[in-house]
Amino acid sequence: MSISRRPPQRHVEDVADVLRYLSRRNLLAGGAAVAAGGLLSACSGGGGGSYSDRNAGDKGGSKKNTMPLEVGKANIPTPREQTLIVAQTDFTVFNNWNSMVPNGAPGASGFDIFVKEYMFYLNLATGELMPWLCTDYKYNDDFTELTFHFDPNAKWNDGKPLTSEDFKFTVDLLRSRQDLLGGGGDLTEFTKSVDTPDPQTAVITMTKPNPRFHYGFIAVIVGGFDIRPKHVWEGKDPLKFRDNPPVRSGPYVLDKAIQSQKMFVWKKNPDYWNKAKLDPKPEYVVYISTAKQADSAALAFERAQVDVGSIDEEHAKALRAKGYPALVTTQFHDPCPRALWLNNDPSRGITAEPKMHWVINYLIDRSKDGTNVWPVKVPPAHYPWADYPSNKKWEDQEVADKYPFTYDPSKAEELLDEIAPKGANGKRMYKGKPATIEIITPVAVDGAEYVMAKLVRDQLVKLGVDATIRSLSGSVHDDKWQRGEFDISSQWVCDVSWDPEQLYRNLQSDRAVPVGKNAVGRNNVRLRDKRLDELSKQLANMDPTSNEAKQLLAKALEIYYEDLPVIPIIQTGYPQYFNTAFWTGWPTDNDLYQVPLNWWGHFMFVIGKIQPSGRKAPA
Amino acid sequence: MMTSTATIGRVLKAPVAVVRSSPKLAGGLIVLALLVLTALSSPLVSRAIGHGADPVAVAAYERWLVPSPAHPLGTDQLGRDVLSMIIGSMSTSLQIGAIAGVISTAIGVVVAFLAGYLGGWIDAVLSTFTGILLVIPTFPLLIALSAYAKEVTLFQVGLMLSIFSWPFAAKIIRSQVLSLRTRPYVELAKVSKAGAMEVIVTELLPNLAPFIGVGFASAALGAIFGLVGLEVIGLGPSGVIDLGHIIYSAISTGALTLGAWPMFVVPIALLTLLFAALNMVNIGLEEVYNPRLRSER
Amino acid sequence: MTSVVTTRADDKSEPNPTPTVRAVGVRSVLARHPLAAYAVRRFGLYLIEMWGALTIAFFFFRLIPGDPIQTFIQTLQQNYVYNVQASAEVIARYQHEFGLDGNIFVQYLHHMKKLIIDHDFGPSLINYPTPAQNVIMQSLPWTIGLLGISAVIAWIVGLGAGALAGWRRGKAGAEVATNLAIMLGHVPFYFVALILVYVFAYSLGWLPSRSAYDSNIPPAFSPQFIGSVLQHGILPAASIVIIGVFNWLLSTRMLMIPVLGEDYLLYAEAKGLRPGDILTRYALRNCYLPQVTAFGLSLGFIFNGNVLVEQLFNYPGLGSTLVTAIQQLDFNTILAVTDMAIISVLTINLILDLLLPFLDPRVKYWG
Amino acid sequence: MTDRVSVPDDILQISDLTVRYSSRPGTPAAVDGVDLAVRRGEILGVAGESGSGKSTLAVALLRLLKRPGRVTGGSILFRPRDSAEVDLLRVGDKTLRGLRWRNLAYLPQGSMNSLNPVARIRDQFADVIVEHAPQRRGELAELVPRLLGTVGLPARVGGMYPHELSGGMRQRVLMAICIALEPDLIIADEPTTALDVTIQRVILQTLSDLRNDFGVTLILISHDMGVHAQLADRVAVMYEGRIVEVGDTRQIFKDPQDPYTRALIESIPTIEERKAS
Repeated sequence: MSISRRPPQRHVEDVADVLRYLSRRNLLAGGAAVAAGGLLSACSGGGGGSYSDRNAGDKGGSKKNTMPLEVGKANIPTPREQTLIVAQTDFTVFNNWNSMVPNGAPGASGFDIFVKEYMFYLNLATGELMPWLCTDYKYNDDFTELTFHFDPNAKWNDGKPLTSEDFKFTVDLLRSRQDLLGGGGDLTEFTKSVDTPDPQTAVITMTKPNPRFHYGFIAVIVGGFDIRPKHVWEGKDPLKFRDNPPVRSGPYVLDKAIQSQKMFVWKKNPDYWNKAKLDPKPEYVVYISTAKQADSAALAFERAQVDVGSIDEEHAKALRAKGYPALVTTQFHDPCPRALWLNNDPSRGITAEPKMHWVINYLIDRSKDGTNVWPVKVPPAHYPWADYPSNKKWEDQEVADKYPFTYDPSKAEELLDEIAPKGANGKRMYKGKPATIEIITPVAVDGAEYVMAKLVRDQLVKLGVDATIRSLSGSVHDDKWQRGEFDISSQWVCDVSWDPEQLYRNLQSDRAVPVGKNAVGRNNVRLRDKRLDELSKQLANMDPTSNEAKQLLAKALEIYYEDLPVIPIIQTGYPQYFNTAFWTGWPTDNDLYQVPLNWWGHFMFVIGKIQPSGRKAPA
Repeated sequence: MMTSTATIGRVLKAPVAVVRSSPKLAGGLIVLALLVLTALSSPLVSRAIGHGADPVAVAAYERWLVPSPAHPLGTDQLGRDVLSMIIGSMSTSLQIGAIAGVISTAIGVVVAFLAGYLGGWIDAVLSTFTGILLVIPTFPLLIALSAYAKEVTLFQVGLMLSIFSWPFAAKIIRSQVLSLRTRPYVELAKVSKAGAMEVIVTELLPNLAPFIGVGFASAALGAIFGLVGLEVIGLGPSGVIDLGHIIYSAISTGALTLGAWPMFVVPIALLTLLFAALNMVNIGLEEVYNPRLRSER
Repeated sequence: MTSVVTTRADDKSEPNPTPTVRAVGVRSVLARHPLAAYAVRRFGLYLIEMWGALTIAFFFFRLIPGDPIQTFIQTLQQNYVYNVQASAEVIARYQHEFGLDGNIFVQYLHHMKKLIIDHDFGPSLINYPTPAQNVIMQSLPWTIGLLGISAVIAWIVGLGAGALAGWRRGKAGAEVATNLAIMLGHVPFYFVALILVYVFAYSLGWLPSRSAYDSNIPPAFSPQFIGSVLQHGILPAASIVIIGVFNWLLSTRMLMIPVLGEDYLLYAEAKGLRPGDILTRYALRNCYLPQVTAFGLSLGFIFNGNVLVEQLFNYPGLGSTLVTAIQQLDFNTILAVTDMAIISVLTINLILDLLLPFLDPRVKYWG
Repeated sequence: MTDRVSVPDDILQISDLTVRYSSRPGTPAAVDGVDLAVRRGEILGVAGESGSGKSTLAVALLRLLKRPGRVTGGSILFRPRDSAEVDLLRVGDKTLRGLRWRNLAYLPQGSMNSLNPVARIRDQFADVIVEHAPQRRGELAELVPRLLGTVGLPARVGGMYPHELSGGMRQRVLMAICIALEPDLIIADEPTTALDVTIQRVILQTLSDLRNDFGVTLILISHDMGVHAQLADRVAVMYEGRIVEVGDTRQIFKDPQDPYTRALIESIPTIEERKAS
């Protein structure tokens, strides 16, 4: 697999290249939504990806800013005007920030955002690479040595300087513990040793050349390489050490964690080392658990007791319809369309039959799914990737027209009569046995993916196929999904983050393991199609944008449509909500200066940019 | 068993007199009958609203429609008609209450007779066991059980709930069996070498009828209480859509602040009515057995 | 069942309802002081019940399918902490640490030993490596505060209301209250909580609907803090109290009515005592005893409902901890919460039963 | 037959007292137009078979009638020695309560359990004394044993509970409570019933001593003519709610005027030698 040798530019990273590398090293977040592609298109393509439901509320057009804003008293221990309040998940841990301890650190509590800092940040919205703890990185000419230069005035929040020693300590700590994720992956494979000639310089001698090794130290999605302070962690057992209060280099430090309020209060670090580049206005940032009652959560947003989150699309639509003045909805677009994965292993009976895949495809009512099932109005999906401008080049209208995705139960019945005629009792028989289809989904009952699958199941039952649907808890579903013990799994397809070859390579026959064996995320639907294998092997060594690759991709798409191992249903719209009562300057659809997600490290820069609205808090 | 026809006659005739004598019991039964009727009318209602199509199917209609003649109680977050959903789930709740009530009463009666009638160490063991189940908080056990009974049928839910509601019935019936056992006519029957079973059926059962009724009512109450409790915090078994489930979806989607108040208020009103009716039956029966408890007319 | 014989308040069948003292087969050794005999017997029953309850709870949770460590490692994988390949060795270590190794009986003995001897439930999963008992210690005071106080208030007010309803039987006020209690007595109190929170917290906005206190008051025994805790506690407590009062009203009224016909009440009236004194010192004192035992039994029931109330109000009590623990399959914390509830409910019942002779002189214990 | 015109020093003047148990017309009244005067310091016996209305009369006098019984007519004038004359039927609850036990006391039947089962004997003294004579609260420790002594009971009885006492002891405690506040009038309803003969003698002796020592007026209601013979100064005979004859005890036993009284006297199985009046 040849890597096009382009000298790495210093400051603007080839974002696409970074993504391809990370996805191949499966360093990307596991099942979590991958934001990369979507944001690219949203900013570069202008209004392309925006689904924000600006005008319609189901009660007629929205009257802009006509509703008076009565602000409620927020239940926080800090002055309201100087505090940013973010509503997040249900926190359970309040006395430990050592994420290497199982359940040890509260995720999305603010710690990963503005207390932890990373060496480099890749702003996926603008494509700009921001050196932060480090000033720059340099390879030797044959890419077997990587040098990082650290910012001389970088300091930990307890005043001690942040040096290359801390970096070396962290790398060695992870390398020595194979069971920790960071340790098992690139660090072990490519790092031979780390030297620190001076406090600002760290040199990694590598086992084998890799021009993209530095990508591992850039914060791309959610987080990045977390340097631990040596003077705090040295000699501690990482699996038991209670890191409280957490010492890192970020602009905020822990003020207090209140378990009975499920609340984290962070305050500004007075002698933050990088005030020149980042001096956030909020004196305090408070992360609280969203109320379990949707009414209470929505009211908290309406009364401006929360600045970020805590409201869902229905309530936002209602507020817009009432002309609520302080609601900013930033459409965040997920690159993974919702989809049904169909098992191709012969042992699964009728589902392995390719024609059956088209029967199921004809039973999917995408317009109903897109309008009535998904919280936000979203378009149907014809290709197994997100409909971003950057993905337009993979679409092939000519092939697509030969395989239209239409909702046509009668056609489905015709096809079904061919492969599984009705038996005496009106039940469909396939190879002598009654045709049964077991649908599973990791999503809770009444969740969108569950409901879409249930609609298909109801149609199948109407046609005489014995179909069942079961919502399984995360781990139980994952167990069946990896072992192929399912006929259909209703979830999402995230394989294509860069080019369709990623999907085809994942479906190669050599990766298909028998049902019952753990597929470890490779070809879970056990597709074995020689023609696709052949094409995929050729495409792997080709620059996807070359026209030679184009014919191969078209042929591969055609085979994909014939087999339909995974059926895309709709695009996935995830809106983010901001309240402008106390803070303005949020990233919006038209001005997406940074990733709008409040649990990503990059949100630190959003906090750096927002301004107080000057509103006085109620007594 | 020549006396059986006479006893059966007596057993049947008694209820009619009993009901007429206590307004609370009559009131409770009337309300229960009304609720059962509404539940039975669910096919009619869904045909009236759905005009042939299934009004409770997902995305049958637009989402969050305001109550209108076509949809008297509007639609929910998945575009299902709320009225037909509520009435449909009404029958589910009643069935679960009935199943759990019957099973728990059956177990309760058996345990009560074994303990109360035979006495001795059997009584000690059984009543201690019942005592434990009555005292210890059984909700955590119920939550854990339901977390693993994802896809369940109605009967399984009823069975699951009855595990924790039979002690209510057992306790009430046992205390009565104890007091009846020492009554003269029971002694007389025992002396006439009648078998234990015969004594139980001919002498004890008819007199315990009101208390078995009370046991059933409180067991059914306990079961529905348990199930609705689970569902209101979203841990209910997923295969079953009953009133508690609708309340949960109303809470989790914030229906009230969206203005869709029927989805929240109507199920609560119906369940309150159900609980009130069961309670009136419960107390009515107790007053029948203990007339002095009745307030002066 | 306690072997206490009290005046059969509601049984007027015997001609002369004077309290009967039954001395039946008292064992000779303990014959001389029946109270000690009863205390020993009741304590024995308490231990048996405790052992039975703890065993039921343990085996119940263990027999439920689903392997906590496997689930746990899966969640870790998603939090980018753990590497799939390396998990075999890690699972074994956690298996041991959480006491999940060996067959179920070994685990049971292990659990019991640690529970009884060093009062340790083992590490919790939701806040590893904090031991489970420390995790629940955080939320225990809140539950005891909310549940304990509202249960007692409900009992006292309910007894008073029941006595009045019985005393003024037939008059308008009493009948309305009684019928209302009959109608609503068995409504689950989290229904009441739902209605209260929607009326008072959301639409009227008078009372807070979340958390246990206002966090801008430093948690200390200052009047503002206690005021804030009370203000936040009103709605959750109100739902427990309202339904509690209805139930206690009904049961007390039922106990009260037969006592009202007694001769000593007529005599008290002849003595010209104040009606209030007659109601409390003559009527209530003679019929409230069964309510003391009933209070003990009701605690388990109230704890059940309390789990829901705490969920609705985001109240940081044992209930919320329990639900979180169950969602993350944290066996040790689940057992800690359940066992804590079992121990407290059974102990309170024991204390109440032992108090009986001091509350009513007629109570005698038979062998 | 009406009694002679009431003399000012009569303690109680009952005129045309009627009590009914059900409002349906035609049912006989339990007490049907009774007129009776009670002299201060005398022991007036009220005799009659059970069901003659004598207990109803007693309860009516004490205004303790419970539903469905109701006083439908007449008046009861009561002249306590230390306060104004008052009609017991029409006086307000508060003043009636003021009179109770200080002026008008009640000695219930021996068979009833009139003592509060959950309170110690001394508390049953204390509550009435504290209620009506709070200033004497201090003397309680000394007063209770003395009162028990007057009825021949040891001081330790004060610490016991009613169910620890025998029937006779309970009756004597009731008597002791009766005289705790030295009332003007005691209405005793079947004080000796359901007690064995030896205890009856003690009870009657104590009653007679009470009258002699404390000058208490006593209305003694009993179906046992022997009791009247031994204790009563005058006897009123009741039959079906009406007083058929009132007279000195000797005259009633020696020369009964009314046929019913005569039948009643003759029905007494053994006639002892009458005590010289």
